[in-house]
Amino acid sequence: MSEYLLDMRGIVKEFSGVKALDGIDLKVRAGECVGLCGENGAGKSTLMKVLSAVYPHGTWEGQIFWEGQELKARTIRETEEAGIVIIHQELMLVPQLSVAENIFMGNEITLPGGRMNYSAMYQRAEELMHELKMPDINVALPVMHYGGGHQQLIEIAKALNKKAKLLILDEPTSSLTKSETQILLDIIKDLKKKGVACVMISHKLDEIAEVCDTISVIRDGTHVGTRPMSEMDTNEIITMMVGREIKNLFPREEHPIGEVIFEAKNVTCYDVNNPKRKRVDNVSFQLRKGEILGVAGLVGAGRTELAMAIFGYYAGHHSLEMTLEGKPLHVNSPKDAVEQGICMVPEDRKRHGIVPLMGVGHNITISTLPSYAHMGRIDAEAEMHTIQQSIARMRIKTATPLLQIRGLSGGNQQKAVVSKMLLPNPKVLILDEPTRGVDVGAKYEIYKLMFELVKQGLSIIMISSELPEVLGISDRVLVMGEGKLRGDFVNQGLTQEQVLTAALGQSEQSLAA
Amino acid sequence: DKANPKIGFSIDDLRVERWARDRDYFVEAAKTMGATVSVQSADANEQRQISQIENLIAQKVDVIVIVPFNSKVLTNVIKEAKKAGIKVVSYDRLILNADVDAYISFDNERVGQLQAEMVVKAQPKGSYFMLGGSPTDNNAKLLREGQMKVLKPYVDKGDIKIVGQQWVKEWNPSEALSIIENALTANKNKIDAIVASNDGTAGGAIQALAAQNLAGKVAVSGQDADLAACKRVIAGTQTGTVYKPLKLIASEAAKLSVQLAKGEKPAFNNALDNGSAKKIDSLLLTPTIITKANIDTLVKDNFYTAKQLGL
Amino acid sequence: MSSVAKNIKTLFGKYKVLALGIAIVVIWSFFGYMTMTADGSSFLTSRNFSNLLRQMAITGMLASGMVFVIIAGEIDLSVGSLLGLLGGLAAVLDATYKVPVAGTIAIVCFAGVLVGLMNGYWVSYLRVPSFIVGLAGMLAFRGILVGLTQGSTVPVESEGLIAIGQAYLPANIGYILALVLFAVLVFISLRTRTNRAKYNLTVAPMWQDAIKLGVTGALIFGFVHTLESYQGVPVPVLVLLVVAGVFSFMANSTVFGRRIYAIGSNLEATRLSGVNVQFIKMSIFGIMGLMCAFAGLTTTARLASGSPSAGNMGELDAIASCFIGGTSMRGGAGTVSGAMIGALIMTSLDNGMSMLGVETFWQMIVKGSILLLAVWVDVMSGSNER
Amino acid sequence: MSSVAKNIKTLFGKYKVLALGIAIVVIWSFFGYMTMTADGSSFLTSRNFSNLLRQMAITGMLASGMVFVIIAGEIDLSVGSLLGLLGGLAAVLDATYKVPVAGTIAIVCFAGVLVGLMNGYWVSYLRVPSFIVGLAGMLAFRGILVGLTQGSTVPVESEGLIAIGQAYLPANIGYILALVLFAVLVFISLRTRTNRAKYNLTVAPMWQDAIKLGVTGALIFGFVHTLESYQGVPVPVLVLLVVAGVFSFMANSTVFGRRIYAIGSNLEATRLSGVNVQFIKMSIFGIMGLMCAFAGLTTTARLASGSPSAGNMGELDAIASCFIGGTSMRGGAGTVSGAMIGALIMTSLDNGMSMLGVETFWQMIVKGSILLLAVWVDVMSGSNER
Ligand SMILES: Nc1ncnc2c1ncn2[C@@H]1O[C@H](COP(=O)(O)OP(=O)(O)OP(=O)(O)O)[C@@H](O)[C@H]1O
Ligand SMILES: Nc1ncnc2c1ncn2[C@@H]1O[C@H](COP(=O)(O)OP(=O)(O)OP(=O)(O)O)[C@@H](O)[C@H]1O
Ligand SMILES: O[C@@H]1[C@@H](O)[C@H](O)OC[C@H]1O
Ligand SMILES: [Mg+2]
Ligand SMILES: [Mg+2]
Repeated sequence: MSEYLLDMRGIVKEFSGVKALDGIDLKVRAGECVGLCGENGAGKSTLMKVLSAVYPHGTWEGQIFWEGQELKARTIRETEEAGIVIIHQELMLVPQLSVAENIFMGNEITLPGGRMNYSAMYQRAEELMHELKMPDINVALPVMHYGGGHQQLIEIAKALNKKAKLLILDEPTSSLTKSETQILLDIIKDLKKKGVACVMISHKLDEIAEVCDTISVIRDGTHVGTRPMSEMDTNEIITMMVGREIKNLFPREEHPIGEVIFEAKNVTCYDVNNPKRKRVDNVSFQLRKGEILGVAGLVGAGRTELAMAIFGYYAGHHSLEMTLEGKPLHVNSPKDAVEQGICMVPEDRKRHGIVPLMGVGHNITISTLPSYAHMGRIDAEAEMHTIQQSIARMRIKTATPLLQIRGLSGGNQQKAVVSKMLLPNPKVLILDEPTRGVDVGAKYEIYKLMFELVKQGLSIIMISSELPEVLGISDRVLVMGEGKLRGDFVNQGLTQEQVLTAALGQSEQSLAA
Repeated sequence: DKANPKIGFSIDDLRVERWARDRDYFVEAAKTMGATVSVQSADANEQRQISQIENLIAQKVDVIVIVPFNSKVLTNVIKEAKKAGIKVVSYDRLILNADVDAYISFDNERVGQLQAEMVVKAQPKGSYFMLGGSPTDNNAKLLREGQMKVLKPYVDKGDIKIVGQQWVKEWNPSEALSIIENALTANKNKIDAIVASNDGTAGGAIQALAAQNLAGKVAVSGQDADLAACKRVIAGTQTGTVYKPLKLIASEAAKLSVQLAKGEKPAFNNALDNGSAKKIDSLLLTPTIITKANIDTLVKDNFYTAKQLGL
Repeated sequence: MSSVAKNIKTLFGKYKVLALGIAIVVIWSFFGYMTMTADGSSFLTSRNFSNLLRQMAITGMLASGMVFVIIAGEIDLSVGSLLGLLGGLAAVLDATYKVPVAGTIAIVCFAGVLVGLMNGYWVSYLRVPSFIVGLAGMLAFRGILVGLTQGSTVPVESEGLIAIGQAYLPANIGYILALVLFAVLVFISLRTRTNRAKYNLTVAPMWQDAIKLGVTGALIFGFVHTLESYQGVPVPVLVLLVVAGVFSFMANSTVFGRRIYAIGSNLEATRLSGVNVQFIKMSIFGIMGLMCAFAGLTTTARLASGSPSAGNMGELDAIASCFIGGTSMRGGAGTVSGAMIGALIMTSLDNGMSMLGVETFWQMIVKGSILLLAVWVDVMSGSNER
Repeated sequence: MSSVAKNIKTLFGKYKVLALGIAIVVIWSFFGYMTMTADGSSFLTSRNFSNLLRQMAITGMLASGMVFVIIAGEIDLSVGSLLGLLGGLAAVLDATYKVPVAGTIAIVCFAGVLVGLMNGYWVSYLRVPSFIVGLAGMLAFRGILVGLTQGSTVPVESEGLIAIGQAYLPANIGYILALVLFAVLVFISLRTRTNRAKYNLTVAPMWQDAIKLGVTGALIFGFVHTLESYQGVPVPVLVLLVVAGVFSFMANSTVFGRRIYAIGSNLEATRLSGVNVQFIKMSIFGIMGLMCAFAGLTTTARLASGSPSAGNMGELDAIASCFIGGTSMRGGAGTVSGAMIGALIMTSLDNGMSMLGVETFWQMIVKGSILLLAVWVDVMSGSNER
């Protein structure tokens, strides 16, 4: 019986001739939390999919030893029974089914005759909700009624409900706010106490540093190194990941800020499912030329709705007034918005960002297609020229521009979506969680790009749940809470505490009272 | 009340020209005799026909006249009708295994014979192609039986060689067209006669012949005296069609129904066995072969105006 | 707030069936008025009610299987032909091979499940789109049927088989069944209450459940009474009711049922939750096959013979019923009861228009338009949204 | 490595059409062998080749519209009935109202586009699932047709109209057209080379393009030669070829075409990229309507009369062709050329089997099985994966 709970040796995984994993090793002791780090496309998710038999035994080379025996799982069931539980990078919930049904999906509590024992499942689900400090989630409601953040926590509850010996978390905090993240990290810690091992994948190195005992870094599908956390700091991790040193995570550059170029007045959005509930409540703000305007807030604050409304995409009932360069601006569809110089990189990449069956290149040019066309006929070469420029500029990691974008890693997909939205040369660019699931190196590039753009006179609205990022990049910070605008700060000596207090706003005072 | 009875008329498929005409004549005749008619079209679907007959029963009509899409499937529903004291008339196609009160028709087997006869008359020797009706339509088989009755002796004698036979789904003309195109190709155009089971399919066949400049050289039969078909007969591209004086059968049927309703005894000229307990009183009308020679019969019968036929 | 939202949702759920109910009422009163004569309306008679139900039985059976196929995000275009084939098989077994009724039924049902599973295997294991598998089956099964019957109609001898489609339950049995059903409902609602209490979940006030039960009881009684006042409960209608009942239960309260919804709503997620999605999908088609067997037997019984054209286009009616009944085109949402009402609406239109002797082509146009409008309204009401 | 992957991919792309080509060869040689007689095989004659193409023309026209509908993630079940309706309209205009041919064609095409756009409006603006809209149209259009023709077959008078379906191009015109086409291809490939050079993208070696052109040229010539050595290029075939050519171009190298693929693959993302997805979807159905008009005119011309049952089930053949041709059921992927070959396969089966005088029911069974196998192979080859 080896000292390791898990011992993966020389894992090799190919996708249509492209080696995503090239002989990777990974070892995990019981009760140990291993941080798995690497750039976008390094192969982290793929490695975990190999481990959890999403890619069944036989579709990859190498060996997996689990509690000393070789594991040759062909179905996810087998790995779960062995005690390997994974939380995937992309949300994996069934929108139509209730929270409880989702939590128990695959191992329902039953009565004789395969009947669902709802009472029992509701009760257990509510317990879990309390553990995760989300008491007012209604476990009988369909999941689709809850926001990205909440859904992520439900996903976690689902995993916790299984008897895990090894819990794999693939970027679990990407849609969580500070406080929610903290809840999760605490849970991981006492899981460790209970002897449960974890593999944590995250691009937020401070979180890694907080919970992980060992760091394992991979690059381009190869194993770079494994070292105890105690011996290293985040900067060293970054160097190992990127292969070069990045001194300042937020490459702030001075840039001139001009007159007000864009203004939104009295933005109000009503919930799609429940027309009485305001998800954005009478928000007004201004944006100056060459300004980076950060929008902070808790999940469910309504920032995405705000952005969607401005971009002419909000599904539910809503009302707003806008002016661009002094002239009143009317937007009824994303088309209007793009044509009039407003572009947006949406929050939900999979649902709203990529066109999966199309090549990376064609994804990039989809918004600006007519500009390469004469009388509707596309000048393929002119288009390809632009594509190659964009790919080079954003350092998008892809075999060829023709490769279907669904084959790219999350981060690289994000870069492609950003390049798409830059090609129309917008005056205002809205970025909703632009660095969600993006590695430090790529983040750094995106930040540099943002400054480059504002220097050219573009104005940027950046919605982000990562306060350090907001504070590190923005010239001005809007803070939203429960759909209301709770603060509008110039970003000088602004602290996370100030922002959080503002975000919690009344609710906190009422707590005080 | 007995003076002006309610008649239900359940028709196989009003999307077929032939039946549309039957309806018009029947309704007209019935009106003059003071009866009211409720017409139903089953669109070539036995399920629907049964439902519609049930509905007629529910409407408490006095007589139900039925053109069965499928003559073997109405046993149960007719039982119901009789239970409800309703008289049942089988129209054009004999309903089998059911206690119907009367049958009036040009029977399909006879029609088949006539079709074969007109072709043989035009082409006593040579290669024949059998272009059948819908493979799921019972009448298509009856027609084929009639045709074979006539052809068999010639085939045995060796005068006639049957070089191929196909069934046309849903009596669909375009399908008939392709089938004949292929038959001609397969037989290097050596086809002397096509025994087509109705005018629609004959039309398709003749287009295929036209493409080979064979239209008029090859004998083609038909049935129903569709307008398009009559024009072809006049043009000489179709040998002939079997004309069933629809006005006659329709008005006779109307008369017969009203008499049944009033409890009178209609005049029959035959009694046929339909597999049920008793023999069925029948009124069999003889269909006539229409060729270029006697096409004017149609005008005399007011089936078409001379203008319609372009005479 | 949590319970409020819950109520809203349940209300919406009801609202939809309500809307369908209203549609029925409108349609019926329209035809009732149009067919009004001296001695009352011939549409609104217990007899025609019985006709209606018997006429919808076959579509209803297909629809109650189809609804799961569609919820799972698939479609099955072969059911019409399969119905025909199995019906034909029944006739041949009975007429040609003189197999006893029980045997015939058993064999046909077995064959149905088998063929269904085969379809399902192609769809879920060999990953051929169900649309194709259906199309192929539509052709092949019809072909086999024509070959089997040599294109001619095979009359059925044994009364027992015919009874499946024609017979009525002996008088007043209906009332007894109604009572039993009602008793069961009462028992269930009581147990639910105690259960929720046991897990200290909120329990609805007694009077609420009481009213609910009252209304349901009234409906059941009215239903049975109407049938009894004609000739009693027709056998095929009873079969349909049982099927619908069982399937509704399956959909709402069994693991299998819930997983069907899960698959239709997010296959990938369900698979990654360790559910054997392929097996479930295959089973759904198996069930569809069984329903084809039921429908086929009923058809053959009603026709007292197996016909090569039986069930032609049957798939379209079944599918239309599901959609009119608010099943989501994209899968993941839908109810058996909805599909049943959908079938009832379709049949009512056929029945009513044929009573009025409306011209065929008008009937087609009207049915087409109604179908379109029904689904449109459903989409508007957002219930069908995704 | 990048170029390797590129080659692999392009190879796979080709491989698919290749596979279909192989299928054709197999089928043809089979029938060729079976119909072998003393004086050669009657299947493999220039005459039957001409028959084949004329018989596939109508399905081909429908398929070349349908392929876009399916790529966009929708389906249109109404095309069969719409074909019938428009064909009937043509006949009525010609026979009853004595409208000159040009006028008839114009009106019918206009009507087709209009009805198509209407379908599209229901689908993309009123968000009714296309399956429903199609089902409704299938019923309604057929109904209108029956009403229009009173269920009778309307014979067509004017030769001009009939020519659309039956005439051939005068001898040797075919060769000229072939030459023109070839010239165009040469020009294009040259321009592409210069263009790529201009943007300093890698330019393939001259000899490669040369070979490509050589092969294509040979194929074109062989094709035309076969037709010329019978009676020349049939008009409907010419129409089909032009349509297919234009549509392929549209699919691969126009903004509109590219966006159809985008919509089919991820509608929301496309909309958020600032594309007016609803309008595009509607237009696709408009195009489908136009194709129905073409097909309707051809049908009426071929039969020299408008029949109320024309186009029955036509939608199924069209859809089947698309899927055999490797169009993805879930949208986002597919080619016009594929659909054409699909149609050719279907027609070859009909044609060959009816030549062999195979029993109708066998024909159904075989067609069903082939359809299933074809798509299955396609799925296996992974090209259809999602
Ligand atoms: N289904 C697939 N088909 C083809 N290539 C794939 C597929 N999935 C992943 N890849 C490739 O494998 C490599 C690793 O992808 P993976 O998702 O594991 O990266 P990652 O480390 O999780 O990146 P991120 O941090 O962005 O999630 C990437 O280059 C990607 O292009
Ligand atoms: N009631 C809801 N119904 C559907 N989707 C919701 C609901 N609430 C939130 N969402 C979605 O969840 C995500 C987060 O919620 P929301 O946009 O309200 O907060 P946010 O401030 O944008 O938080 P985030 O940081 O997750 O973007 C968004 O994609 C939003 O559309
Ligand atoms: O008159 C014909 C009828 O007898 C046959 O049964 O169906 C087709 C019709 O043309
Ligand atoms: Mg990943
Ligand atoms: Mg958001």
